[in-house]
Amino acid sequence: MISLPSFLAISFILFVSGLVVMIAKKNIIAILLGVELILNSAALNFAAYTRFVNQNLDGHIMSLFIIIIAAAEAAVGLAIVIRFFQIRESIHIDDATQLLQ
Amino acid sequence: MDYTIGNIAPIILLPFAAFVINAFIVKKVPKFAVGLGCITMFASFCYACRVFKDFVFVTYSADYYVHKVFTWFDLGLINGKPFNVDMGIYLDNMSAVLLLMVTGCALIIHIFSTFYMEHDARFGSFFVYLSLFTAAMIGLVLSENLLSVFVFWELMGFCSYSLIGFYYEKEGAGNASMKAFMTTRVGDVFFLVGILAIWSTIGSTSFVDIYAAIASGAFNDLTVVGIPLVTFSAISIFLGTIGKSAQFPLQVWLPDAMWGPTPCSALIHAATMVAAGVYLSLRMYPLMEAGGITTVIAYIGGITAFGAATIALIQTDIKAVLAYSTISQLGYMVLGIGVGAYNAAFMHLITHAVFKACLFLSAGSVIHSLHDHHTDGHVQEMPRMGGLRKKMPFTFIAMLCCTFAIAGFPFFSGFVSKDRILGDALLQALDHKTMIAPAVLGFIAALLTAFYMFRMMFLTFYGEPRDKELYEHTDVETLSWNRNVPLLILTVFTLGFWYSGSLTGQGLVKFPGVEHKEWFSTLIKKPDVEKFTKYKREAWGSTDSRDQFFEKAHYDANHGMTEAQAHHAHHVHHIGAIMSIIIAFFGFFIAYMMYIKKAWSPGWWSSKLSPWYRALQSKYFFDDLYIKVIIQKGLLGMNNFLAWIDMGIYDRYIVDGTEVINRFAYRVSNWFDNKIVDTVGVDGTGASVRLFNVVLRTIQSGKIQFYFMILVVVLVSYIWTLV
Amino acid sequence: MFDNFIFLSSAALAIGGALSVVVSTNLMHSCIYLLMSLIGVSGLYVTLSADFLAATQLVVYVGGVVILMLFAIMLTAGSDNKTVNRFGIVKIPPMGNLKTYIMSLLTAGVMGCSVLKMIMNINQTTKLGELPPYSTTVEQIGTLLVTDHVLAFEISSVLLLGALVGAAVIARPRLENEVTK
Amino acid sequence: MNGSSNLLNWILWMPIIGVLGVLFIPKAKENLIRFWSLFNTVISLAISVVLYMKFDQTVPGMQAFFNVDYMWIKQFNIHYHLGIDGISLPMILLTSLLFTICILSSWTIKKSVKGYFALFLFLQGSIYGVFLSLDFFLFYVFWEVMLIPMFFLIGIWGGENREYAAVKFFLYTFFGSILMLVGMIALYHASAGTDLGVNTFDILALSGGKFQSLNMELFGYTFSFSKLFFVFMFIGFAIKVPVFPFHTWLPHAHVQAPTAISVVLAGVLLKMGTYGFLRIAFPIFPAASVYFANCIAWLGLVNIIYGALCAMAQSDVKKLIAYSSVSHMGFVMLGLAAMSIQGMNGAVLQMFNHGTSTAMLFLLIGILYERSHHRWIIRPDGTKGFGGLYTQLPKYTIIFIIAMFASMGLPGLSGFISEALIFLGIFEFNKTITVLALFGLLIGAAYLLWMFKRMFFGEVIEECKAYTDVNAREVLYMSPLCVAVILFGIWPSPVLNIMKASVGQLVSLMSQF
Repeated sequence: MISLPSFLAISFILFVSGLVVMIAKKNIIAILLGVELILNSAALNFAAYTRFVNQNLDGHIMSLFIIIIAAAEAAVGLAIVIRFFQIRESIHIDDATQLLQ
Repeated sequence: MDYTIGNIAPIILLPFAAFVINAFIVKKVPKFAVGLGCITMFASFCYACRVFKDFVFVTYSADYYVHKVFTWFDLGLINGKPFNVDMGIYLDNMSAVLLLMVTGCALIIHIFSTFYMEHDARFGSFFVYLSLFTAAMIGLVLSENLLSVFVFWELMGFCSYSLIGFYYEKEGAGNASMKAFMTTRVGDVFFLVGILAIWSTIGSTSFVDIYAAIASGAFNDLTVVGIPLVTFSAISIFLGTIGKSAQFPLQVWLPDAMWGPTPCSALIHAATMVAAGVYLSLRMYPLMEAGGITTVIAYIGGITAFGAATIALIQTDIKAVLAYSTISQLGYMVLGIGVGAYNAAFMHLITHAVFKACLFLSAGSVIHSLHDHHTDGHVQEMPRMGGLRKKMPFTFIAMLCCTFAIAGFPFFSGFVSKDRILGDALLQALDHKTMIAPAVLGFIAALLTAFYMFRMMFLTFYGEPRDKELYEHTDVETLSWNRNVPLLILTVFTLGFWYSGSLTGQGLVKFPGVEHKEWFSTLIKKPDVEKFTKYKREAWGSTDSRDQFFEKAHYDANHGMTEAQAHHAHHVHHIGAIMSIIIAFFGFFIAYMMYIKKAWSPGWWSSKLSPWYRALQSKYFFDDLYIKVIIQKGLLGMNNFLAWIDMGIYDRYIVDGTEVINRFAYRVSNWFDNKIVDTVGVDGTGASVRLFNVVLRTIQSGKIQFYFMILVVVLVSYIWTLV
Repeated sequence: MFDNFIFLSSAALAIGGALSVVVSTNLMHSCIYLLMSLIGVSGLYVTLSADFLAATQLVVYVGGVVILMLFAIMLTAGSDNKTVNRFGIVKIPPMGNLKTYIMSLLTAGVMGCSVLKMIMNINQTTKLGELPPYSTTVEQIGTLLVTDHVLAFEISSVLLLGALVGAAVIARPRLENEVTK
Repeated sequence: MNGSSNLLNWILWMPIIGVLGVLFIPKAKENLIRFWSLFNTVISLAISVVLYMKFDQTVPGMQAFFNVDYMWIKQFNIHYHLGIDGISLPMILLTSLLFTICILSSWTIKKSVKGYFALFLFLQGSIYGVFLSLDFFLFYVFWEVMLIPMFFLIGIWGGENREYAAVKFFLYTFFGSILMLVGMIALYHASAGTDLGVNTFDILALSGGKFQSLNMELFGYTFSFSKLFFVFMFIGFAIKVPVFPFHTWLPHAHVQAPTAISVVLAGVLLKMGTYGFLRIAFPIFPAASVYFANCIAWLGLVNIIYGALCAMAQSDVKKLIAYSSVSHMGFVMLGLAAMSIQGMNGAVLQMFNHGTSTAMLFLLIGILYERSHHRWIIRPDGTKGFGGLYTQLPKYTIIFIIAMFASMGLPGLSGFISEALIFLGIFEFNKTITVLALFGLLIGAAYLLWMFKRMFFGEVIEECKAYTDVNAREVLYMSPLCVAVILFGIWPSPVLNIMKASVGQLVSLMSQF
């Protein structure tokens, strides 16, 4: 019952959920939440594969780094959000369209 | 008599240098500029005297000339021949005499101007123009070719424009100056056509080459727009004379030229501007003769002499009378050219220059004295004058002498020259029926001239002063060097014997014991074109080699005619002289009866001939015709119409109209796209375009999520291609 | 049996949390749902005998990132009262509307299909119970980090430092004179 | 190729260096930008003078000493080929002189100084390019590039109707350019069929009547290749000249453009059209040019008369001068049509002289406009726009008189000699046209004098009493032109000597057909 496909299925659901959140939500923080979900799905995949396929700890190390990077990303991302909010008084993603100009 | 650049060039270069220097310094030191102008003029006069002395006292030959050229610019070889545009000096007896006259008159006018313009705000500037004007006229006299004549001719046009418009704060001066320039330019344009015709035929415009070409028949069998080339160029060049010398029908500018200061009128009317036209016709006399237009010239001269004299009859402005008399006298000169009185026409040019300069300067002297304190201006109207001979006796004497001269009284210069013209006209009239009319017109004009000149004298100097207040304010003339000396000199030269060599002129009554020496009529004669064919061009600075075929001393009392012809001519000349003496006295008598005795009333005549009087008042309607009809109705109307066509129709509808065509094409294609393509069902084109449009617009939204979506799609497609 | 229970409950927690994040319209709530999902994932790590990972997951995510998120949400509270953006266009609600969901589902569908296709190809069917059991992984991970992966370890430390400083600099409120410039 | 031959490269790229310099100067330092631009144009002027010094006046064709030839696009045999002969050198000198003066006259430009001077120098560079190119493709590139700065200079710094004028200018010229482009490509393809053997854009290689016997099918008719494409080229260049009926862009562009641009337009740009005839249309299609010479002469005549008559009706001074340019360029066309030594020399000389005299007039109008802010001789409501300027501005008036009489061809000033030579040339060619064209001379004097009378004579009107006379800067930039106008009127040899060998060569080529 607890086999690799089941982990992959869970990871897939997490990934798709993250993707949907990233595209559907217009709140920047909500989008960051989606990013976290996707990162988690990736980390889970590493852990699952390393357990079922080659039985060493490299996947764990990889997952560990993903967690670290996610933390760093969250910190910087949230800082940007707060800064953006200070300037624009909004965290709506459609207000962040400087690329258009 | 080997002339070099050092002998001749200063005559023109000195006044020209004065012009250039004065143009820069006149604002700072006007007095110095005036002095410089006068001194250079005097120096120039001295050089001219020297040239005159060499020509008149060393040789009697009418054929001798000095000819020096240098290349102005060249255009390389044309058909193997070098194309050079030359400038240079051509000096013969005629130029020598004219040079003396021009520099002399100009010098005297310069001196008089120091009196007349003294209180003018632009005292200095006036002399700048005077210098240039004189330099241009001297240049014209010295020119060896037609192009160079044209250059100085136009320069004079420019100077007259500036001088007539000298009082530029007056609107009328602007009109007059423009009228003068434009009217003469009509003639100039034709003159240029004539130059071009000659230039393109014989490859040169030099007088020498033209004479040689006439002699060798280079003009034969060539036509321009249907008329023989020689006639065409002769007419064109004569049209230049018509413009410059104010002949019918381009005479309208000269009366208006009196808007300028009076000394400049003297310069224009006497020494320079109008003389240039006659001089040109004299120079080109062989061409006119070859072109067979002498009859036309005679008619134009006669009509001008008569018409202008009639208009002068009723003028009340003292300067206007003189202006019309100038036109009339110029008509005589042209008549003289027409009837072949080459020598007499030139002589009249010189004598007229002297007495007309004197008349204008005297008029200036009168006008300068009459100062109206109400309008703060000078008075020129004769009805406000009268009795002035007591106030200004010296001016009166000068003017009287000149009036005798112009009216053709014996012992005065006008008699000598004018009556020889009339004599020749009579001679021609006896020989050819067609020439009767010009001769008759000439004689009538002589009568009218005597009449209106004495009318002017009587109205100005005799009788009771008609404007008492003005008379009271007029100061009594005191002798001054720069007012009376010029007048005196000119007055002396209105005497006839200076020109004829005999006291009476005409060589009729010989003064006992004096050798018969008609220097004038022996020195100046028609160029003999045959002699020029032998001539090879000499470069500037080379010595003369023509002594071998030009005899220096040569005198032919019969002017190349046979004994019988000469006798006949003398006979006719006697009749003419007697007739004109009678006519002159008759004119004087009428004027005396009308204005001194008041026996005959001028008013009766004017009411009797009222239609003609009105025509005279409006100057035979020429101004109306030119300005109101041709220019305002015709030219300006056409201009406005054309400009309206250009911007209003052509530009707006035809050029900008292409925009309408574009819009129409767009609409058609749009309709085609929507209705035809869509309804037929090939929806793809429009839809895809629209979709593409939407895609493009969305891509540029700047929304990060959209970019992310695109990223995902691309990623997926990448995966699909991999798997 | 116990493994199965832990797996099932953890999976339910992770999937349920993730889906709740998707459907929730309240940002605070979705953050809590994310917390649930992360806890579920750490439970899954436990079933994979990755005890160190599970612990790290709990400490870093649950204790750090989500708390940070919560702070950020609270710091930016009251931001969504403006319904019109500066171009005058009516804004899509911050938590999405039907249109955005459809779009996202389409995209996710496309992506998911391809991912699913790859998953389908995997024929690794070994059950967890059939695998050799793991001892504790902490010691081995520690050894690996300072031997084989020492470079990545060091770089990640620098990264963390950079992120720390960067976040501080970015979020720092500007001084008055700087703002005017 | 030796060291000095890079002079042409230098003169061509010097303004572009100037543009780069302007772009690097901060926007706020307006005076620095002005001085830099002035410095740059003065250097260009100095280089042109060096060109003049080193120019060998006896060589008829292109001067090998200055030749610059690099392969540019190998696939299409396009060269970067620059050269200079007696026809282009006067134009280069004129361009250098006028641009230096125009920089001085643009000193008072207030709006976006940096952009103005950058575009202005760019314009100068492209104009040099047109006059120096010996490769048709290169020529075309510069011809088109020149439009861009011109478009913006009129469209941004112009008068109230500037967009319309700029677009009109652009579209008109562009229309002509397209016809020229077609002709150019046709020539390129046809060139392989002649004795050249390869496809080439080289103007010198193409010239000499190589396409005389070629025919081509179009819409089922057979056309003579040379005649057809001569007409194409003719229209392309005629729009620039401008020849009636392609002239209507000119009044708009002149009136709307700022002073310096009007000067460049009248002084240099119009000459590019006639230069095109001399450099391209005539040498490449000599037989066709001789065939159409009568037609060109009549068009020139229409230009003279029509331009002069239209000028007389204008109440806007600048428009009047603009139409006078149309009239004067008609004389150039006449001289070209004459195809004789006198006529052609006169035409090239007239190109130069018209450049100086009209530039003077436009500069003077600009000076006046800075004081009055209007240009009406007679306002639309019938009142006088100017009056008594002679009394108010004496120095200005003297310069104006010089310019005006130079423009109407008074002997002793520059216009006369060129016009006389043109008339001499055309008289041998067609006498009717000469006589009629001389009336143009008459009307030419009339409209200028009439304008002068209305503006300068009479009492000073109230409005004009505040005007100040020309200042030192204005006198500084007017004086070189005054000197040029008078000097070349009295002594035209310096200009004639550089052109006569080249013109003679062209005429002897034309006379073989």
